[in-house]
Amino acid sequence: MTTRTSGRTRRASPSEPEPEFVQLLTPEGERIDHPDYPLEVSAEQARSLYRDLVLVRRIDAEGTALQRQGELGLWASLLGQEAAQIGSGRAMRETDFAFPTYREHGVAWCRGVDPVNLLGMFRGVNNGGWDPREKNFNLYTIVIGSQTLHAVGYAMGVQRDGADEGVIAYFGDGASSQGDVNEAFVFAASYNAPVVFFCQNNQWAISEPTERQSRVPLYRRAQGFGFPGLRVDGNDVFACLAVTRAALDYTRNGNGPMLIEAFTYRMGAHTTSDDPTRYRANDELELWRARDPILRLRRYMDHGGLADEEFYATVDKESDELAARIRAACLAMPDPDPLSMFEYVYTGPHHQVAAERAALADYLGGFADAEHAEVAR
Amino acid sequence: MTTRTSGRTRRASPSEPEPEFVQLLTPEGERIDHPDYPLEVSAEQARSLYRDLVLVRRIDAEGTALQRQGELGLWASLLGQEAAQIGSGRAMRETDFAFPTYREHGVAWCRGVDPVNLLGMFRGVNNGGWDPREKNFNLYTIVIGSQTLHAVGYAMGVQRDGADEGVIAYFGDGASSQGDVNEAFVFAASYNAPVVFFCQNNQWAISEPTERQSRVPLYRRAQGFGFPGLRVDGNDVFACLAVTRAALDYTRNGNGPMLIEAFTYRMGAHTTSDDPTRYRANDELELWRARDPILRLRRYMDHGGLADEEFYATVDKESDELAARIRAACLAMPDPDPLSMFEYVYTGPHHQVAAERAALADYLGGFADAEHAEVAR
Amino acid sequence: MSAARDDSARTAPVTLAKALNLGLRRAMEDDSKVVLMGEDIGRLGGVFRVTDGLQKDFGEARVIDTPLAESGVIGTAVGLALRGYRPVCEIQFDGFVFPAFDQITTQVAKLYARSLGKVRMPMVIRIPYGGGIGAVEHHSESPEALFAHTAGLRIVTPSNPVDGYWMIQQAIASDDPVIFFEPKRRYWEKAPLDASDDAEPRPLDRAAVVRPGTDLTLAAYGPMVRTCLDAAKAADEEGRSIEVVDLRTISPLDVDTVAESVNRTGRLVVVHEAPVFFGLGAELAAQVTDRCFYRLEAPVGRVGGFHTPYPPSRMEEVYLPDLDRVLDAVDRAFEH
Amino acid sequence: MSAARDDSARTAPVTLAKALNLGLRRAMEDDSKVVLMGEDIGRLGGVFRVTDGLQKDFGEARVIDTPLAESGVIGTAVGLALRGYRPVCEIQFDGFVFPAFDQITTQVAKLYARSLGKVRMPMVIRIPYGGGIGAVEHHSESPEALFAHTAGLRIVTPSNPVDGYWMIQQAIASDDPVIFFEPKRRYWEKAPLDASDDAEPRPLDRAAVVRPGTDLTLAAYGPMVRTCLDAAKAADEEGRSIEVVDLRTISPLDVDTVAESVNRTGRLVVVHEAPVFFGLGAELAAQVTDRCFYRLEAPVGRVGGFHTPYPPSRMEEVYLPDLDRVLDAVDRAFEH
Ligand SMILES: Cc1ncc(C[n+]2csc(CCOP(=O)(O)OP(=O)(O)O)c2C)c(N)n1
Ligand SMILES: Cc1ncc(C[n+]2csc(CCOP(=O)(O)OP(=O)(O)O)c2C)c(N)n1
Ligand SMILES: [Mg+2]
Ligand SMILES: [Mg+2]
Repeated sequence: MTTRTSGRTRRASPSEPEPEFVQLLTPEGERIDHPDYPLEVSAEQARSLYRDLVLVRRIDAEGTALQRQGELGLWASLLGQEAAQIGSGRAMRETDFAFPTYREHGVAWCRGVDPVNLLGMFRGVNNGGWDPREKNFNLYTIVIGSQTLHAVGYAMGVQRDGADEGVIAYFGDGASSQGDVNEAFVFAASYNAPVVFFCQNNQWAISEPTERQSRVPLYRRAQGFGFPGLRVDGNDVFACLAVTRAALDYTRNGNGPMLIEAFTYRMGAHTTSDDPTRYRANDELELWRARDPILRLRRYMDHGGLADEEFYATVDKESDELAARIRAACLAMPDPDPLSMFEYVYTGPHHQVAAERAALADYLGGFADAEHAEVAR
Repeated sequence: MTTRTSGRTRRASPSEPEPEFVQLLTPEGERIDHPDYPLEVSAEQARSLYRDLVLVRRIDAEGTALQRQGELGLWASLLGQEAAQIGSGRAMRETDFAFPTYREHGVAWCRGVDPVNLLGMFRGVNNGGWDPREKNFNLYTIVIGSQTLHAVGYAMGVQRDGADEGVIAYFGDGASSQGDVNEAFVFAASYNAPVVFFCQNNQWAISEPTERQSRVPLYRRAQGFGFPGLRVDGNDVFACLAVTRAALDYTRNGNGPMLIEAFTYRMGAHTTSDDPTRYRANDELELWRARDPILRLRRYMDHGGLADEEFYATVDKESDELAARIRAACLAMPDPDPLSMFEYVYTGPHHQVAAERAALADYLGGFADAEHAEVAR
Repeated sequence: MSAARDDSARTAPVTLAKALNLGLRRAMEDDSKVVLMGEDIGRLGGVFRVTDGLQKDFGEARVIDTPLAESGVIGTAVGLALRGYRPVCEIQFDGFVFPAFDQITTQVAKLYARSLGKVRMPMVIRIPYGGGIGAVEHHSESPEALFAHTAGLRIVTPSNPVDGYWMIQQAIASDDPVIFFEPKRRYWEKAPLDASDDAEPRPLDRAAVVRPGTDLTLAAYGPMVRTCLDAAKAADEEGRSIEVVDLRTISPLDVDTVAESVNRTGRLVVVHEAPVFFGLGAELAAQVTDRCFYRLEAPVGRVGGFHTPYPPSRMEEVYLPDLDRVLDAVDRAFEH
Repeated sequence: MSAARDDSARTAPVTLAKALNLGLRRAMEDDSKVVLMGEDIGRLGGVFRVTDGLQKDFGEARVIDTPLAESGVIGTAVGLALRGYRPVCEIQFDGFVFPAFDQITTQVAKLYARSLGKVRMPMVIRIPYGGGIGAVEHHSESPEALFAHTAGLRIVTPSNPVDGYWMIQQAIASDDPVIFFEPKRRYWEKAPLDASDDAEPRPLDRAAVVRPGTDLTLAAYGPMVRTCLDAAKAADEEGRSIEVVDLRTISPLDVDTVAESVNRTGRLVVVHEAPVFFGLGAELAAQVTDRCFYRLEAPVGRVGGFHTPYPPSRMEEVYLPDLDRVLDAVDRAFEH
């Protein structure tokens, strides 16, 4: 296990040597100082981060449960990645803008997106249930890597507006292989765009380990494009917070892009459709269980006596209530009117869409009439 | 101007500091030793390299002339890049395989492809006039970056065959921005494929300077993908030869891919359709004229008395003859039979293609008949 | 010796997914140059398990898990083909083929022509396609028309396990690049498979009349063949005799078989999941109308997707042609 | 005040390239959110000089030379649009749009729907297209059908300078993404342009009857409109009165205008450079046949590219529809 050091060197695993990463909180819950990433965390802040971690884990568990019960078609679990998401999410200012993949439920939470809204696409009632500009949180993007270019373009807009805003592009270790992600690096570097590339290396892209994508740590990719990259302990919420905050400042100050690789682990299946027992060993899971992001914060808080039993009870209660609310809202989610699929294809009138809509309405109306006739008979 | 040093540090330009590059022959024709790239060049080898440089420059000039005279629709000149192409081309073994862009006439020459065959696509009689497997030289590829992936796949085949063969993927500075090229880096690194990525940084992608593509020297891109990269003086045929030979050995020995950035200059227009006066200054041209790849070799040979007047006269004569042969062959190139466009769409019988071919033959036959009737009348 | 060649397996019912797996296995046994490439096709066996067990049996050099980059998959496959291999690439879902669209359209399709016949591209690109499985965005697309417009590609799609087994082997044996669309919602449907060596599969470029009829022709392919067979059966009860053509090949399109049918029935309805606008139905309607101008008693009907993005799954039942939509189009053809 | 608004320039003859340039300039003057992006569009003014002088006048922040990556161009334009900009992207040549196919098909086209109307994508993607200029491979493609199959995009193409001037401005003003195909071989053809503010351009989603006639309708767009007008003139001398419809918009397709014409003439021939197979002609033939079933005296004729890759330029004259090929199809329509 890791031991307390005052320096910056932390190995991710005791057996296989890993490159340096920034860690501020060990798996055992010990605080470490890092010269480049000083962080003051008040007791209140620690509790608040803890609360977020617990709540998003609960949101996630509810998503999985709802899928199991047939209420969602699919769920992509963030289990194990809570610290990476809450740490980075909480580092953002309200005016910063985030571009998520399909797994950033924790970031959504930090942005203030109602978790209920995340369910829409997994339930199949919509493909994105919120207004990206309302909370500065883009819609989930499923085509791997696409959103990184959108983030860079958005950041180019921020530059043109002379705005003091930052942008985060989330992506996975697998995504790092996509042309789009590398083009995003090229464009961001070329225009010195204020964008933080936040890669959650959760060790797997479905069944493929990160080594299939890269033989060197992913954070080093940035060097090749001429901007800094660093690795952070992705299961350490303090480190993720400090590093992302610094990176956002760095980009907002006109220094151009930066890459953060959050070294973390996908504790669950890729999605509820996946069966990870086909491709990975249980002991890996055990190893990472010991690095659990919530556990270590709890240990830290316990050491320091930063919260009392009542606090934990309140958080548990709150998370139960949140889960219940999500569940109820999910079950109450109405199926969309089929004719609504014609609604947002074009912004203005469109004769073909209008004609097809009318024909379908007519056709469906025929059934309604038939049913009506049936009932009347 | 550069001065003689025994070390490896050579600056590309006296005014603006450039990163180190490997140089074995200064613009003044002085030989420098490099600890990592020892190279013995006999007088005969020097003459042979000189001959190649002069001949490909002449081939190129003839291409330009033929275009001016309307015999070609387009020509992409290699002027200024002769050393990069002859150096790397001559470094290859017969069994190695090259994947060119559309500008590698010098490499084609080294591979033994008849220059006449290069003209076909520029004249518009075909889209590629040679058998790639005959000389291990792929067809020209116009879609920027595509061929780098082909090269990696070919190298994966070499690995599977357990063959002692190397592969070179040529591409430009502009191409480095394409997703495909970066995916080629990913795949090559992931599979440790025996491929040398040879980037001719000729400072321009049509009207865009290399800085638009990258803010750091391009050879550094490789580091981010976990394999070595280096910059070589692309106007130094010795350095290009030595570095490419070493890189091919390195890859053939199972060490995985390597990136070479040949720092050179596109002395002419992008193609005959381009007007570089719209976007670049003349003094840049002057600067590079002083670094001419042929001039420096000539100076070196003159210093050392490596050739007599007769040799130079012979090379001049040979290049005149070559140009004349190319010209004659170009003019003699028949227009293709229009029906041949149906020939190589599918390898086997195809009813639709057959029907369209028959219909067109019939239609064209009608004109022939009409003309015939006209004449008979 | 593969399970499929085992005599006892001759007519065992297998799913389409399994039939494809058996066909791939047999092709790999028959030709050591056949290699499989794609995301998650190795240990996992692909998200639909079509390559299940193949990496275990043929090794990592022949069943290649690739980095997550579709252009990279197809682009490196081009190089492997140039080197004499016969790559069979899997695109995980229909909606993720687009990053590879450039390599397919400008390289794979054109290299044989570009090289004046010197270079062949014996490559298969397998794409699970279509909707009906309640999936999220990009997992239910039917992009076949986007490839059919490009010459140099062959595009085929089996509708059942037996065709799946043979067609995948024929596609691999073809020296032309083949885009092989697999109707994902039919992966789990079973049929008895005679995989013996003496079975004689239909040529890859031919459609099949899968149900004879006299009054109207339904032309469909892939997932919609079953739907049309069901519709034909229902129509039968109303006294209408409907012929069903399983197109099997989209490029080339076997218009001969359809026109021959229409010359008998006088009516044609084309059914596919893909959007109607610029879809296969348009091409087939244009060609059949040209050939059967005086025989057609009604304009060619087209049933397919609307001019909207594929909708969220809770709407897909309405979006996708079903028995009722097909019968509605049949009715309209008779009203003319 | 732009040159175009200058009174003296009211009816000066300008080339299509210049008209587009003037249209872009005016759009940039009218709305500071309009930004241009693409390879070599700045100092060079684009390889066809359509953006000539605009970087000089509007600066590098609004006329953006991009790295050499088409997916990057379109992908970052999506982000700029999300931020409130109206990006106008140039793809250098038709054959180089495919690296951006994924972004266009899965993002640009779908974001409005995905966001249930919350996010608009007011983006224009300009693509010089078509052959006839003696170019090398990939510089003469006509890929419009590959975009028309995808809902969410508008696809338009001007055939002349006047339309070019107005349509580019309408495209930029549209809140839907517009793929704007520019017939490159017509860039240098001139027409008088009335660029005054009181001119009333035709709506972007409507075709135009550009030559009235009574015996047959020729429908074409972009580069083929001129060819069809020439053919109509030649036919006139043979006593055949041919109506020519300039489709102008490919998606949506203005079938009303064509059907109205065919209801008068009874015959239709569709002409495009793009391959016939799965091309626009198929869709138009299917729809017009459906609407004018009892009025059509011959099947809809289709003239276009063959099922081959675009050939080397020394063969393109034969590949491309010309006056004779069009008249041949006209003859066949009358023989029926
Ligand atoms: C372009 C594209 N190809 C394939 C897929 C299918 N797919 C969905 S998630 C995934 C793995 C992604 O791995 P990673 O980027 O590491 O993110 P993670 O799921 O681990 O968070 C794949 C291959 C996709 N969504 N998009
Ligand atoms: C995908 C693609 N986009 C655009 C083009 C048009 N184009 C041809 S060459 C060129 C510049 C290439 O620059 P570079 O890679 O530096 O090679 P160079 O021409 O300088 O040798 C461009 C943009 C193309 N051929 N392919
Ligand atoms: Mg991952
Ligand atoms: Mg260049």
